[in-house]
Amino acid sequence: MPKLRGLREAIAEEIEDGMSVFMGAALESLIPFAAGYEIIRQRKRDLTLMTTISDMQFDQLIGADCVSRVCGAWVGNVAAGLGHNYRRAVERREPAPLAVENHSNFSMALGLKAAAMGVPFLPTRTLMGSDFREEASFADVACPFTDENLLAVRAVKPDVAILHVQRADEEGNAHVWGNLGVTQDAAMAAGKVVLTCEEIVPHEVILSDPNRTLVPGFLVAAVACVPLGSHPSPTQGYSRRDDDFYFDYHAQSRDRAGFDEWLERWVLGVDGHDGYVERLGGERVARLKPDGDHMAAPVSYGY
Amino acid sequence: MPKLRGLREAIAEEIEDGMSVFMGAALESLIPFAAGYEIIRQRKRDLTLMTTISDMQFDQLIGADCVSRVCGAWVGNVAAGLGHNYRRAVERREPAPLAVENHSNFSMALGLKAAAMGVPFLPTRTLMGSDFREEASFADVACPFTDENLLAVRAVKPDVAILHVQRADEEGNAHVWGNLGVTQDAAMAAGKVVLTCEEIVPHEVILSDPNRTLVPGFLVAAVACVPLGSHPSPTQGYSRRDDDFYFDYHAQSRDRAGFDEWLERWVLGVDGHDGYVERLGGERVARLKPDGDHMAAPVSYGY
Amino acid sequence: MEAVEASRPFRIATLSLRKPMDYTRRELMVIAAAREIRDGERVFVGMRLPLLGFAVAKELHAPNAIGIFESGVLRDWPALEPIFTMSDPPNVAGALFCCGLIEVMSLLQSGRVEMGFIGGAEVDCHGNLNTHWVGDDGRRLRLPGSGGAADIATLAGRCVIIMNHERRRFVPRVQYVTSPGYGDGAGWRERHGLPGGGPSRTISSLGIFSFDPVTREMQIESYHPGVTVQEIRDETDWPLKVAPDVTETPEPSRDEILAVRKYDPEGVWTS
Amino acid sequence: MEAVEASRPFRIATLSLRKPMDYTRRELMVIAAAREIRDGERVFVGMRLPLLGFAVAKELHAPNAIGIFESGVLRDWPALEPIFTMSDPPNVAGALFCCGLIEVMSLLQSGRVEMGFIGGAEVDCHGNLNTHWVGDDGRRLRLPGSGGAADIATLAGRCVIIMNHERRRFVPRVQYVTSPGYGDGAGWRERHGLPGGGPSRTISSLGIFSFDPVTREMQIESYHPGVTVQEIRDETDWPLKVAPDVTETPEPSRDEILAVRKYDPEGVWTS
Repeated sequence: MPKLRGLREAIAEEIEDGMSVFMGAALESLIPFAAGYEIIRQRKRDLTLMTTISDMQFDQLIGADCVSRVCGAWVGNVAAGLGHNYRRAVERREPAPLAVENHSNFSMALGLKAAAMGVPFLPTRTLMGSDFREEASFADVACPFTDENLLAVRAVKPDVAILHVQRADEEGNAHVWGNLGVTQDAAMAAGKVVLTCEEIVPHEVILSDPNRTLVPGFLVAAVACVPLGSHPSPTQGYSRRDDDFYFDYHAQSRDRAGFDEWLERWVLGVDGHDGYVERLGGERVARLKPDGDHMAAPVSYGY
Repeated sequence: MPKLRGLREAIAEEIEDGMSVFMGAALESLIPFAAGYEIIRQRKRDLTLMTTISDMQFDQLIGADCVSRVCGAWVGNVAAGLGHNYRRAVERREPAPLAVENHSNFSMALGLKAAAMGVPFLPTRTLMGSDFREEASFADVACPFTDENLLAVRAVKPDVAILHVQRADEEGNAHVWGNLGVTQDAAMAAGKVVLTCEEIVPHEVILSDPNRTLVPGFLVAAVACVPLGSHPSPTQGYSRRDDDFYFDYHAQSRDRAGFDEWLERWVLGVDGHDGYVERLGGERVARLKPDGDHMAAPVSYGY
Repeated sequence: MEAVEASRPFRIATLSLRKPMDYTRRELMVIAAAREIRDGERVFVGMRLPLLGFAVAKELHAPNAIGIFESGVLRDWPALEPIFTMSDPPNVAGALFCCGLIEVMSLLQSGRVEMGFIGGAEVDCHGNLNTHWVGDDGRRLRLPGSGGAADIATLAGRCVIIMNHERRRFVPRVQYVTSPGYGDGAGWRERHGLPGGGPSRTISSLGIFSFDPVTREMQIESYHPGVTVQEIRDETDWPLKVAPDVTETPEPSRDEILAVRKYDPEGVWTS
Repeated sequence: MEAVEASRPFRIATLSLRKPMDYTRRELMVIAAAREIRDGERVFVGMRLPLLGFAVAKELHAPNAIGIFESGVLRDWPALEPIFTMSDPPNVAGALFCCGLIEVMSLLQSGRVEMGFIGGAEVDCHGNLNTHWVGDDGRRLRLPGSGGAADIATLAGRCVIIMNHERRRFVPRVQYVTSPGYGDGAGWRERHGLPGGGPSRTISSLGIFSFDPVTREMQIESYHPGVTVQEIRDETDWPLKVAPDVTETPEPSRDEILAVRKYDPEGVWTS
């Protein structure tokens, strides 16, 4: 099967009910919203969502009843605050009960790093004295050299990591820049990677700057060209944050009926990502374009 | 004290007898040879040299009697094989006895990473069954989740890491590209960093591409502009490997007298790095320049 | 990450200018935050008010301070435009160093971050913070969680807490410890092996608070101009002590006010 | 990293073309190395002969193989010019992925590197390698050490050993285990918790060797054209067994020889 596929096919073929899916690796940018919307359209069920900071994407997937479990450091709306669907699921089991495993950003990153490195745990000094230090992901471990008591963080191995990136080639070799968070750790920890990207570029573009390759293609199962695929979150060099979208979602999702309307308008009632972009409208899309370029100083790999 | 200094001042003021010094972080490129020569000229003594792969730099420093201890994965001549001074020191205590602590590349990298992360050890599956697994840097540790037996690698914290980089600003913020090895880990593990660089660039050049910043200036105690400062090892985009220099050194250092002659010719008998480059001669220096550029594809941080 | 619910600030720009102040409470909080940043320090500046505080400090007394963001961004200059989150493109373009979360947290864990600003839905008398859940009339209210706040609280050289002062938020004991302060008091951090120094101050909308060096209990260090000690106590759900040398929070200087307005000309965050 | 002392190859280009071969032993070794690389595999190709083997495999039967270098370089195409070390600029320009040593070793440790080539000053009957020190007439001779070889030997899916065949190098038991093979035989790797599969083959200048699946002892799988089993045994310091189906190493094809010469036109490494 070729790696380069449409978003619909990529999600249909790579995401299965019951999987653990890592998203939100860059924390508050490059959130793979388009992939999340497609998961909702395809009514995937019983997913375990994993993240550092989920942005409002997890709130949407929880409200759409795709999720049975969340494992992460922060679930809400990064521009507007609380996530109403998340609250309803945890507090009132609406639309379904939701299991939650609490991490901090650092402990989640260490869990991914452990999996990426192929070890079952990594030691840390964080979270000592926090109440969620009692979660099953954490245990005591003594340093064999100094006898200090440290916290062991259990390896976190998602079945799949979904990442939005700036550019990739047809084999899934990806250049990513700007804000990175745990992008590379998530890619290396996961069983496989599904990429969405702003641009598909020739292989030679990737080879021209191998330090910019954050995800090598051999970790990638599928890559889909989805310009504006992180909307409403930003992609450095390609699109700005759409603040209004965050506040509108926050206001509309305050009750279930409002959320259902929102979902119909932006996800279920549009024809895939193209329909979503069409609904945004040309003027709004134009406003999201960066004000000009901000070029990296040239670099030569001359030999 | 300003960070931007001459190489002579930087070594005089930042390197003290008895210190532990990490060099050779990129394994076989960007070796800070010029800094090593200056350490020899200033007759620093009793150093502990740390490395992954030392290139022939350690052999030179050992022969010049600057070193009492070596901690690393590989000490030799990367182009020509064995290091004669290293052998003489270990086998015959010439010019002085030399203590050796054996690592593998991975275990040394993990030791640095532990220090960089601020933990006293990191667990690994490597080196099980190797004879140097018995070194004091290694111990058993059980995973508190899986009960698996793993190897704990003790944190490695050099007093100073000396790195050669492509470009830095006057505050020591450094762009590095190409082959990296453990460059960033060494910078973050060390008590302080001394940089030599091919070019001093304006601060704005660094800020134009923050993902290319491998070492932030606040870790750096001194930066010296030393073009060709990695000679005879290569610096991507700036200079090629000088193969002949490696083979000539290997041949000449076969006995002490030959090494002493070599040292006089290339280190003690020249007026600092400028004298060294002068002795190389314009034609040889010209041959080391890359055959043209090999430019990284453009990247915009537009917002 | 702030756990509290934010409103769209440019729509709720309700000015609260009261005589004799010619500045807002939020401006004063930003200025107080700026005063906590020392020159040359590396500081987790988080978002909103501390972010502005960082800009003010850079402009005035701490030109060499470096702002750190847990997503992997370090800046030696404020964001190029007002931003909502640390990952917004104007906070990344022109950054000093853009690495990964692990590298930033490694700097923190290895003791190279002097200070961090944190907040929460609840704070208690020992500076513990809660951003996981709170009880509300017998119902539990689920909050977003820690983000990186628990890491900063555990590991930073010192922490400065910044919060709106309301009685339901200033409680004797938080219902859940997300970001530990001094636990149950003297010696608690040491017993639990927390490397960082713990909270050095709390900046609220009513005053500034220090922690008694022996008991580690929060105490009023200064009340903002126009606020009384009694008002602060009324908005605090435990018998809040008063530092021996309690005083009024120093008025912002003209330079400080101008610096805030340079970076928040529309009053998005500070009106 | 090879631990053995290398000479300046372009000065000691002593040709050893013997009838009926129209290829050199070193060319055959490179071709044998290439045959060990399967399509799509990620392979530590180290330096010198295996590096050429990688180029030959890419050219012929393994177009999707990826070459890995412990300094942090991954390539899907051979170096742009002949090189002496993995970090040489022509091996970095045009790389697929240039990360750090930790990331490459993490791929290895997490089981994503199928194969690695390693060598040493000594190999023993169970495929253990020594690059730390050897005895030489009662004197110890200090060698450069492991580099990344011990990591590859411990962690790679399988290893292929490549060495010149000399009696002093093929010893019953290495004096120091740098890069473990099968230790003292059956079950040893499992008992010591080595995750990787261990050596699958040894390629020497005289033949190709497999490891008995039960005893894990090295045995002659094939002798190179023009070499006899007896010659191999004479150059081996233990009673080397012979695989039941021992045969002659298949002659290189014309395509294989042309591929070697495409990447080593001057015979720098293979004459």
